[in-house]
Amino acid sequence: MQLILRGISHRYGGTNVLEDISFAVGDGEIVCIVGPSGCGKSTLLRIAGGLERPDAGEVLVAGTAPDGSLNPLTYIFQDFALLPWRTVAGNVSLVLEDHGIEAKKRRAIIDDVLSRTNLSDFSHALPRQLSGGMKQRVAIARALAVKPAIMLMDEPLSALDSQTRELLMDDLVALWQRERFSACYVTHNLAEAVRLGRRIVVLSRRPGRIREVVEIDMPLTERPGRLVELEKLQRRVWEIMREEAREADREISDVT
Amino acid sequence: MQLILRGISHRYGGTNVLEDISFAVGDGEIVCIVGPSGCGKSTLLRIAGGLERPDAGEVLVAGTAPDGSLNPLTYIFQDFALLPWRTVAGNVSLVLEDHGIEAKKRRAIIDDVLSRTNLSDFSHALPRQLSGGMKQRVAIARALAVKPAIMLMDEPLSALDSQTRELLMDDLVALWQRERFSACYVTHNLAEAVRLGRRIVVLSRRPGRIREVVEIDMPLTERPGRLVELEKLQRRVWEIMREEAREADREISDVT
Amino acid sequence: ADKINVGIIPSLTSHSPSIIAEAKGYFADQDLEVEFVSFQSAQPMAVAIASGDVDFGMTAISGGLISLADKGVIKVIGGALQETPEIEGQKILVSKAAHDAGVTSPADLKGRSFGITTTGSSFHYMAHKIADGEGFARSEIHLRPLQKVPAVIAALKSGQIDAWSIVPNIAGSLTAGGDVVEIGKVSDYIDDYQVTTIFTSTANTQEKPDLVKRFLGGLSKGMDDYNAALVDKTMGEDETAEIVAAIHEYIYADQPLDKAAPRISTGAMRMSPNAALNLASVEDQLEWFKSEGLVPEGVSMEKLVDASFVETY
Amino acid sequence: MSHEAAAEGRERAEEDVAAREAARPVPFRGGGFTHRRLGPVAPIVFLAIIALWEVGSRTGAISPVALPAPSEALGALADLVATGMLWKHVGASLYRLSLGWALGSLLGISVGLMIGLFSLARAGLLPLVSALFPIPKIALLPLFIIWFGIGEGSKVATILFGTFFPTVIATYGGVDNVDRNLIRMGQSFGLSWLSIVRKIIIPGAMPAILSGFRISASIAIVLLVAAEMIGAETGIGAYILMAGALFALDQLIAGVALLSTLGLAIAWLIGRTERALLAWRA
Amino acid sequence: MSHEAAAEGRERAEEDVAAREAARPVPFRGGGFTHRRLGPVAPIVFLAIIALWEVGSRTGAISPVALPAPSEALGALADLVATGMLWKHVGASLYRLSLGWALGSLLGISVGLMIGLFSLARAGLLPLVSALFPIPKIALLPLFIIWFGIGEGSKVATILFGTFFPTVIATYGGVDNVDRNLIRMGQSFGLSWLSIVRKIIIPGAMPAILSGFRISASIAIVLLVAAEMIGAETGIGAYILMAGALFALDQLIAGVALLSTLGLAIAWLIGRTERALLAWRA
Ligand SMILES: Nc1ncnc2c1ncn2[C@@H]1O[C@H](COP(=O)(O)OP(=O)(O)OP(=O)(O)O)[C@@H](O)[C@H]1O
Ligand SMILES: Nc1ncnc2c1ncn2[C@@H]1O[C@H](COP(=O)(O)OP(=O)(O)OP(=O)(O)O)[C@@H](O)[C@H]1O
Ligand SMILES: [Mg+2]
Ligand SMILES: [Mg+2]
Repeated sequence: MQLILRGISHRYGGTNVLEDISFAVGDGEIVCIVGPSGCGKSTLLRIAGGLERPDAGEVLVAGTAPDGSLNPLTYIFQDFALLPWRTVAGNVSLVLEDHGIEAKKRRAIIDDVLSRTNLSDFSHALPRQLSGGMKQRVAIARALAVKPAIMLMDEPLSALDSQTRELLMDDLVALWQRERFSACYVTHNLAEAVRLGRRIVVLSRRPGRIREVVEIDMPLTERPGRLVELEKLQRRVWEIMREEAREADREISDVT
Repeated sequence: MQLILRGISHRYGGTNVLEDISFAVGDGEIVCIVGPSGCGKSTLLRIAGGLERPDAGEVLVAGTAPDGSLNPLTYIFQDFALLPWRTVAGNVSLVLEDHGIEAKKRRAIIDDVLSRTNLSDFSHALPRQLSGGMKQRVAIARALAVKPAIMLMDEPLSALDSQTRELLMDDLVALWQRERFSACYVTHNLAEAVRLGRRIVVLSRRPGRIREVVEIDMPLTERPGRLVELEKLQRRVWEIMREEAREADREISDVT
Repeated sequence: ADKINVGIIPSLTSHSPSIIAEAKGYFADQDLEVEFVSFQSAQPMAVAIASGDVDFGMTAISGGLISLADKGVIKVIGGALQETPEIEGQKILVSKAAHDAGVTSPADLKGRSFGITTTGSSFHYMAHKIADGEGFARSEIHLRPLQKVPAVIAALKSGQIDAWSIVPNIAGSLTAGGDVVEIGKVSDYIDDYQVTTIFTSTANTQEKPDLVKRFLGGLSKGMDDYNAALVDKTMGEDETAEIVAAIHEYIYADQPLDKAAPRISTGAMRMSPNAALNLASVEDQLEWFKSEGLVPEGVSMEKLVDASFVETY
Repeated sequence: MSHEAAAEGRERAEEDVAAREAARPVPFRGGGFTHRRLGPVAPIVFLAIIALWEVGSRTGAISPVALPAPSEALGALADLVATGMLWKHVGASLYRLSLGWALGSLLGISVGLMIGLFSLARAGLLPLVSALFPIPKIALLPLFIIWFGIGEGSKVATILFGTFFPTVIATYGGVDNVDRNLIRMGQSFGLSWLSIVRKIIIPGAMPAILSGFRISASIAIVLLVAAEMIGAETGIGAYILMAGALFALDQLIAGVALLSTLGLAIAWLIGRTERALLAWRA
Repeated sequence: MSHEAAAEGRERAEEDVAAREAARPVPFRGGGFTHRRLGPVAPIVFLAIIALWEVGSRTGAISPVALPAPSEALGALADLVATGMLWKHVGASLYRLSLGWALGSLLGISVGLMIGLFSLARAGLLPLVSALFPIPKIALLPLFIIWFGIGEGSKVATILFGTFFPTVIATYGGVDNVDRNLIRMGQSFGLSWLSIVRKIIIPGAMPAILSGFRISASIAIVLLVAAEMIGAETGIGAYILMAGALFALDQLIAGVALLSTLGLAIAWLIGRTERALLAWRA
């Protein structure tokens, strides 16, 4: 499935948050979004997921979701959004219950995603008994459970140690290999961005505009072997962001 | 000020979370703690800060706090813990109000820490109007406001983009240069760990034990120029964690 | 002047005499300064007298009153409303539905429901007296405690209870509406019924007998005026209107005078002259309370009544 | 630069659409569960109900014994205004109400906070509250007279007792619901116990306390009638009792309408307070 | 390996201490603001109060007109048991209570949810609730008789009305306080509206609803007396009213004690429910 954003602009009260953002996520493409804190990445993702209405512009999907996809456009929230009164398994179960899946199959799905996120031991724990990283993994498990066609991920690995992050990223890549979902991946980790992204959309400081789009024409599977090339790309993205910051600084010193 | 942990063990209900952890944070030292998700890093930090009583062991401080330190042992929470009913400035003000600082001086402190965390424009915003990274910066600003002698930081930069993280890390280093506070820094970013840590305590998987302590005898100021050496150290820590994970995997496959 | 508090119930015209006495200066003549205190029912008034917040009150003899007298805190000192043959007394009423179903005389009340305010109220007493008089068991008249007079009226009007007995002015306005039919008189079953009495705290009777006497003196004059103006109608029209206006200061005060005046003046029952007390009737009532187990066995007339202030018969 | 990029992005988007099957907009899923302020719905509802009622009364569908027409009640109200008694009644009631409610709320919040904060208070006081709350004030009227006299004391006390208990329960329920993480944060910054209570627990419990105020204020108004049973000559409750005693339904309804209006006014005030104090919620 | 490391760490720690000035333990700051379950504090409190009261009555410090001794009330209670009337009274009251409370709560939760969920319901119904809640049920007794008769109907209706309004307010207050982020999450996963309400909003509002139950249950018990004012021969309320009319204070207190016990029992039940349903809170 494809996701197309056209001329998205948005403001909260007096502040312009997004300005004329247009890009598309092709079938089975992962597009990474990077940009300074507070530039509107989460807002953009919320708009893309139909959770917020943009002031201008439109979001479209094209293509059909693969069989068995329960929620084509699925979100992983930056603040996890776990129900505090449900156990880990219950939180995953929540998103399956509306689809008339028989209990046994549902349990199988839950067991599967929990073991993939290394949470099997904690399926009966409540959110308040989990560490930060474990909460994030529950959020990921929940998203995986509905077999999304397009994933909207808001810094899904930020609270994880490098070890676990590596593991889950491998898992994500493997999953992508199998299911070829499309994804919009917000991250502030440039290494992650070049590791996963078919394209990297670099946003400018608030108001968020598209500063540049970096294309990476390298199959995901080949990337672990071609780290040096990736490193160069990462540095390029880093340079763009740096430049942006410098420009912004200039602006500020102009004003003051 | 120094912080000394001696033989800390802790369990929640049936699960052993920490086992016999002992280390010390010397005067003006930054000790980084790394370890897999859920291994007990946050728990250890809560115990170190006197917020939780360990089942065994003790936490000691030695030395005197420098002048003007309002809260010698200060915490930056992984989940930010902002009061939703106070503005950004109000959240910072909260921790100053108990110390009988006159209003003008208080405002000056608030303005200072907010500008250092790039939040001046948002001093009147409520937490719900902030992005994830901005919330984290408020939590940092709040901690800076009390001029801590020992900082207990639980993944303080995890929700920030690399750009902002770099900036705040520089700020932290500069601050440390000036004030020489001691710190216990939990992170899952090994680059951060080798950049800031005088020592890196690597914890094992749950139950968290000290797996190894890596010493880095290099002044903080020199580190940006000696990236290659740091890279090597980082790889070493990475190897330790990998080995730990492999061992754990072996254990698991032994059991199943 | 001595300050005294007098309890009144602003929905009952039977409290008029003290108001008249105050308006006409009869209390002032006795060197009394009167303050009226309103109550919604007799029970709290009795309690307030027991607690010393109020000095004098008027009420039917109820279980609560006897119970307080048994505790030695209040005493009945005189009579007020008195049924007399020549003046219309309390009526026995039935709902239209019950009347249509054949309840046309008090004898038919057997097996019917009868509204009362509370257990041990005067309505309870009258119901049993009717049963006694008609010769059927007291338990064959089904009592329905409804707490308040308006609640009984509502239940009677809507046919949810069959029968009730009440003073003539209320009975008159009910039968006028057509929902309710009169089937008899209470005086046929109770001789010389002492409907209400005047009472005060035991402390007053013992420590300030003079004050009690002066109050009764003033009140008797008010009662005489009331009888003259509204019962015997021997008073001049102007003076009567004046008295009605004075009463209206406290009774039915929330209605305009032209609406309230007829309600005040019609169906007034006689006040016992000089507040004389019918001991026989009081004793009959006390015996009935005892026989129903509503008050302790040990209550005697001496505990209930202090007969030293007024004539008794 | 950024403009170029945007233009490029847009071109690609168009291409994509043209090349493949027709694109459809992402359905908006984020709606609902928030509150828009609608226009004058409430007045319309009230007017409609009153109009229906009037029509019912006029046509005889509603028997005058069951309920008088609103116009009659209005007449009684007009009488009240004309005789100038309205202000006397309302004034007397408002005085008792505000005093009783303020004292009851103050005490209730204090005790509620104690129950919410101290295990000992919870163990000792909560059962006491549960045991005393269900005691009907009307049943105790005779005792109230003896305890508090027949002056303003017993009236204020009745309202005080009525508002005290629900406030206690709402307050401690709110305290229990405050996020424990925020309290830990306060402790970690060495905030004094009092500061934590004042700046973290009370604001956190505020939604529940205000919700409790809505309940306790209504109960206070209900209890006006019970309070004014004893020795009251003025007051809306006394007026209603009087009307009830005379079965003057028009006055009864007029008095009840006054209480309703009072209730609406207080609810409006609490609503304003909520909007002011709870603006931090979404 | 890890053992060595630990040992090493400990050594260093000892060194540090030895080398510099004396170390002192970090003060524990995380205490308080949670609830320990204490022993039998409540029974002790109750017994102490009753003992004091008994002593006060015996010594004459408390006048028998103001309050009878607990032993007398106990005597009245014993009479009730002996005559077998206790179960008749309690049974009749419990029936009215459970029916009225269950219906009132059910309706109240439904309307409260509607007000919490729909802007239109909020605009239209909330003012209506604010206007009707403060109407005193006792004042309307005569009308209740005409509307609902003098049978069980009017009794159940009185309790129903009394519990309905506080439940509405507690429920919608709870709905307002549910974290909007969780609702957005539910929407993003395409949960049906009903699922969101059932699985996110109702559990989120549950603390407030249960707190409301504590209030509404107590109010229901209070209203027993008002309900049984109308033509009731059995029931705790009727018993209390009769005792009040006869100024039989021992019976009055015995009846009130029965209501208190009922209140305690219901509070205990709600406490259990809370512990079961709200175990997810810290
Ligand atoms: N209140 C609690 N009750 C029960 N178990 C808890 C509680 N808090 C933490 N735990 C358990 O303790 C373990 C350690 O948690 P902790 O938060 O210290 O991990 P962490 O190392 O900080 O992980 P992360 O890097 O993911 O934040 C976890 O397995 C968690 O499930
Ligand atoms: N509900 C809201 N009301 C007002 N302003 C808001 C609201 N939500 C977000 N904002 C503002 O919009 C801007 C963008 O927020 P957003 O959460 O999209 O940033 P972000 O790019 O995701 O940042 P981060 O990387 O820190 O998560 C911020 O300046 C924030 O203050
Ligand atoms: Mg964000
Ligand atoms: Mg943690």
